Amino acid sequence: MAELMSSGLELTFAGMGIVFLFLTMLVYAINMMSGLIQRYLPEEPATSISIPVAPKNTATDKSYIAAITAAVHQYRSTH
Amino acid sequence: MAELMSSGLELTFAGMGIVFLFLTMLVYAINMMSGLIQRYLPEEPATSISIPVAPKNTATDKSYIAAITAAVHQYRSTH
Amino acid sequence: MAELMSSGLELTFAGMGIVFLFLTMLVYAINMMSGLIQRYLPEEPATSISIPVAPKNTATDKSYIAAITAAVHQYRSTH
Amino acid sequence: MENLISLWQSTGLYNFTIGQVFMMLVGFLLLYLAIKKGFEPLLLLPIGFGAILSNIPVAGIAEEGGLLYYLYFGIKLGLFPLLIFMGVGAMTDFGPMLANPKTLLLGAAAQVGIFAALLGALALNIVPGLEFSLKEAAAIGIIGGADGPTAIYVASKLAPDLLGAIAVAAYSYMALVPLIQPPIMRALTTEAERKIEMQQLRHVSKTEKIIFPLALLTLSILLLPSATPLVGAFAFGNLMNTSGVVDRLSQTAQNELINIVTIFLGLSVGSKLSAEAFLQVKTLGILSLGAVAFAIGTASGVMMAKLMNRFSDTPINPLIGAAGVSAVPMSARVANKVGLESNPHNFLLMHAMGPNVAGVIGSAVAAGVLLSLIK
Amino acid sequence: MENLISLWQSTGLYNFTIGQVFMMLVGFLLLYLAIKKGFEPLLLLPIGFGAILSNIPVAGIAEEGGLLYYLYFGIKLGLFPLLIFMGVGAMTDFGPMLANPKTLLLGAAAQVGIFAALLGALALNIVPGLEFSLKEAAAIGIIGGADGPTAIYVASKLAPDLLGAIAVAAYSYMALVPLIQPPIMRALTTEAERKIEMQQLRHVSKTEKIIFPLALLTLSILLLPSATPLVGAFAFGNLMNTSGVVDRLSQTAQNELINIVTIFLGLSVGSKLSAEAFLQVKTLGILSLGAVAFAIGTASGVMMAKLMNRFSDTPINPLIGAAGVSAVPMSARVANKVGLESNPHNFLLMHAMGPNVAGVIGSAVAAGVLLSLIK
Amino acid sequence: MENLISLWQSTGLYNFTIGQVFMMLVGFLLLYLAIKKGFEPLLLLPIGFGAILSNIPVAGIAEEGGLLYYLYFGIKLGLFPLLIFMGVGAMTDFGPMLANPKTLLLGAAAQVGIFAALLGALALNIVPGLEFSLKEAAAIGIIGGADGPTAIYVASKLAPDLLGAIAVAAYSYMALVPLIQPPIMRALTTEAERKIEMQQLRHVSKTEKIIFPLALLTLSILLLPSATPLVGAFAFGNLMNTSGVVDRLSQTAQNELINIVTIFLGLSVGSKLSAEAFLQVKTLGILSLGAVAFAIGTASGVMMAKLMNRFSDTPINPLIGAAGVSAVPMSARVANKVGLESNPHNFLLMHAMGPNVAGVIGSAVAAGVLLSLIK
Ligand code: NA
Ligand code: NA
Ligand code: NA
Repeated sequence: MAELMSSGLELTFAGMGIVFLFLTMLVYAINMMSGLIQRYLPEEPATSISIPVAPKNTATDKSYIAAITAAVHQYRSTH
Repeated sequence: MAELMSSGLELTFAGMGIVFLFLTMLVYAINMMSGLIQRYLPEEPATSISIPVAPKNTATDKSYIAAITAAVHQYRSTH
Repeated sequence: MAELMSSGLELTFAGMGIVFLFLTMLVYAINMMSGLIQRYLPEEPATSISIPVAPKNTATDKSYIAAITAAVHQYRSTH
Repeated sequence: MENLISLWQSTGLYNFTIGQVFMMLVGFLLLYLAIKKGFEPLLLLPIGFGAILSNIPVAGIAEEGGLLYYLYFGIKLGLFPLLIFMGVGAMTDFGPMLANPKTLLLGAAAQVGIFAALLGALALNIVPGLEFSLKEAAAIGIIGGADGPTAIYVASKLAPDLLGAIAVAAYSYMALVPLIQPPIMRALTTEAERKIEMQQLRHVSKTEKIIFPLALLTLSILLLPSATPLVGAFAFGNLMNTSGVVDRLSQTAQNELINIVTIFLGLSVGSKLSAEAFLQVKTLGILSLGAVAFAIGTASGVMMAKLMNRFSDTPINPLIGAAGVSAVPMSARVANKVGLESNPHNFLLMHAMGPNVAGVIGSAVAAGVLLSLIK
Repeated sequence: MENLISLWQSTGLYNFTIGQVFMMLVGFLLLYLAIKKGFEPLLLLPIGFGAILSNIPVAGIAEEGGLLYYLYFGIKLGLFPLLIFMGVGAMTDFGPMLANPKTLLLGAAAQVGIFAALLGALALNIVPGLEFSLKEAAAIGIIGGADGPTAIYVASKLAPDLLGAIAVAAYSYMALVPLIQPPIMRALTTEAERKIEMQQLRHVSKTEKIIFPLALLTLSILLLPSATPLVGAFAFGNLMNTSGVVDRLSQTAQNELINIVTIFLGLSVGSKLSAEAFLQVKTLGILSLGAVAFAIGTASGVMMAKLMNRFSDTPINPLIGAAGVSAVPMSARVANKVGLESNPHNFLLMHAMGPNVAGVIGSAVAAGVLLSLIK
Repeated sequence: MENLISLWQSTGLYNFTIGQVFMMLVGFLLLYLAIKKGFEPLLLLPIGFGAILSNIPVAGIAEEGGLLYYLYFGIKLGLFPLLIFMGVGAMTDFGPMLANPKTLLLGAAAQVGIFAALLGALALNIVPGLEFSLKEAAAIGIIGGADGPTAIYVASKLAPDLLGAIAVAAYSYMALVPLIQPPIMRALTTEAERKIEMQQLRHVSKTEKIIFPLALLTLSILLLPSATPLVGAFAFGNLMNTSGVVDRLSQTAQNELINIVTIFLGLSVGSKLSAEAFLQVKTLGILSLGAVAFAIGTASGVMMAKLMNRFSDTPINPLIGAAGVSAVPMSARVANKVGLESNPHNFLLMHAMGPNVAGVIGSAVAAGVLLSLIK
């Protein structure tokens, strides 16, 4: 019982220690990340962003739909 | 063969007996249930019902969306 | 090594042979199919097609929805 | 050259057995019925395709290592039929039945078809070369339940070898309900009976619809636990819908989940349409008995309605008795249609929905009895 | 006659044990709470139904051959909680947290509840008849993480026998957050503190939101690999969403996939509510310790916010500390509501979302420590 | 203290091997390419993330007990690639190909890339330290099929150890098609050839589109049963769509089901990017051979079109030959784009869709030959 409690206490200190260590480091990581991004990769003000929402050159199986839809549309409009 | 048929007939009597017993009891259960509900839990006439369609205090992981959408909306509207 | 290469070459000839054989036969099959269909199962010109898009007499579990929706609608409209 | 011979020896042309060819033609026939005739396409299209795939020589698509072999575990373990039943439960509105509970008895009467077919199967043991065990006879009888998932669930437990034929028979006859039922309905009723108008159904409250699936499950637990896998899945789906508090789950159960399972279930059922299992005299027996079961179930439902009419103070149109076989919602539509022929202002659809969903419960109960008494 | 006796001996009425009856009542109670009280219905409705189904005598729905037996593999192998975490990740917006990163510390402080419950469980070993191993104590403690998938994941690894009780406690207390938290929050803060208005949050760019889940995962890899199954699933879901290049996958992860898994997970958790496992003094201990954990977690979060207020140049309303327990998004809403009572123009919701999602990370980290140190 | 040491010994920092670090960087690179460059993000994002997760020390996410270990069974048993193929089949419109069937030959010619890479792999056995068996060479060759699911299916059967590298190569080169193909296309054609306008495509009836998948499957059954798992899944998906009678199944196959499987497939492929398997000279060989395969396939398609032009009475623009490699629909778009450079009124997109989908059939047939002849 006493041994169990001491294991529990050790676990508690280790656990809360790691939790605080981890989240504190995360705070620093975020601050660093945000700083770097705001300096080197700023969002363009009015217009859109540097990372394309619509990928420019995807050729995935699943973009079949889009392409085929477009193509079929064009094809049908000529019939 | 004869034995098989007699098993089959037994099964048929037992089966149809249970089916009728079960559904007859269900008729009584429904009548009782509907009677009790109409007496003690009547639907409020014009307005809505006693059981909330939209749960009042759910905190589920999956209502993330709703809350976050709302929050983000408010947050964005200030930027 | 030499044996492996010769296996590879055999495989290549067999493979490209089958690929061309298969697709050539498919060309003929398509031409035959299209010819037969255009002759014996022509699409009706202006109106729709010979194969019903909406099945006429399905009784599937999953058409529950449609039927019940319709039924409920009718039922509610009388209440 | 060796390669060419080896290739030739691996073609379908070289390896076909006559049985495989025949079963593929059965598969193509099912596709034709599904696509061109609109027979239960949601099930018969995947079943037909599965039949073709599983009879391809060499490829082994239904053997260990193949797609259909693994998908079939979903039936073997009983998962697919129960998940479909859950989705069907979420789609079902018990309102009309709750508004007129005595129509439940019509759903009971129509189950006579199940036991008639069961006895018929046993009687066929007279025919030399035909041998049906009690388990097999029960699995065949359940075709008369006119409910796909129930039939597949029972067949997977009692007679997995007959699963393919039973499922095909069940879905085919469900699709044929508009042809099978009307002559029987007309033969057993008078013009006056078919003209009977029924009282308008009362409004059923949301609370009643929430309590009902729980009451149904409770009764099943008390009386017939062996029916609770089926009844429980159905009641769970229904409660997700009527409770109104888990709409996103209910929607998924009714749509994407049931669709995915339907694709897998159909293909897996098709994988049981192998030549060895299907090309037997038994199959002819199964197909005939299935037709008998539907016909007798229909007749029993109609006769029960006529009987009830004698004792009931509110009139019952006996046509709605035919809807007791289930085959939801087709047989309810048939009742409506035949009724309109006699009385163009008499809409029976909602009245027939009561016995219709009662028939689903009735066949689940009958399934429970069979699973419980036959070891 | 024999059949009738055999049927009677197969009824639920004949076979019930008192424990099964009691557990079914627990199941019905959960359904009542889910449907009528709106307590976490997405989980408690399937859990309650699963509890009923798994306690049906004879039917064996949670035993080999039954539906729930097979569904439970999804928990046993750890798949379901991780897939839910992935979907939750895809739904989560880290924007408010990134705009004010120091609120992460509130999410750290609130994890004290986990370890308080762990120590409490060990202390309860004094009570004769109660015995909690270290593993069990840890699994109980994680209730204080106020995060369903994390609790189920940890319990399935450390104490599968307690899984049912732990999951029920976790989701119940999450539903009760609006009752448990406000008195504690009011007791620990002054009216002036509750009136504190916080600075408007800065705009967070898309790039930051894309990098963050990767940074989070990297930190977890470096420091605490045992947390990476949870953190990784969460980060993957989040990245699918924020990257904007796989919208169709992100939508499916947030909707159909999480819905399907939620149904299966709930039913499987319910299958662990068997009489033998649940009807023990331990369960009372678990329920009490869960409440303690939520209360202490809430208090720690609030106190941490008060402490930070002393050292911070920008003001922090201590009410948002309570959101550090997670229970997303309920505890953030509670913080907002209690704040509005004191200052009707003070909307804390967005400010509370920071500690709220930080609490999810915090409890995943705590889970990683427990899984790593307890063998 | 002991705990602290034990914690330190359980960190990633303590346990990293250099290979794991390197493979994580590969994972991050794939994420970068997917998100920032838009390279096949639907596959490369999950693959990249899976690579990171499976190389985390201690966590064992790709080992027994971990998420990716279990997901990988979907590839091992061949389920995932076939389900994706089914969804792709449901998305594919064979109309343009049916309107101009001789373009099928372009889809045949482009498969030369597969066998060129196969021979190349065998030739690389000269290089000391590089050893490719016939099975491995075939699995590498299939990269030239430019079709993800086919490549993964074949690799999982013939060379599971190379699966990660092969899948990454296949999807990367598919994303790079707009860079790889145009110079080859320009080099092999004259300005006059690139200006060729093609006849307008005739209208294709619904009946033809329904019969075609069945005709394709039948031919495959007769000639090459070993290709029927792939061809059958594709034809089944296509028939669900064109038949028009199972729309809800077709929609689910094209959306939720393919999305769920894509997530799982991507993560599982990533789990094969372990340091031991990937960090080998072989991988460099695979990457080089993949590029060779794409280039030769493109060239063969173009040359075949030029050859056909000599004998055909209707003109064929040789640019559409390049679309025969598949990489649907990117290579058809590339053909269109290069064509527009020479003749701004010449829209080749629909004409290129014919060889494009023919290329999918062609590589499935080639896969069947390889699976059938290599034991
Ligand atoms: Na029935
Ligand atoms: Na937490
Ligand atoms: Na190809």
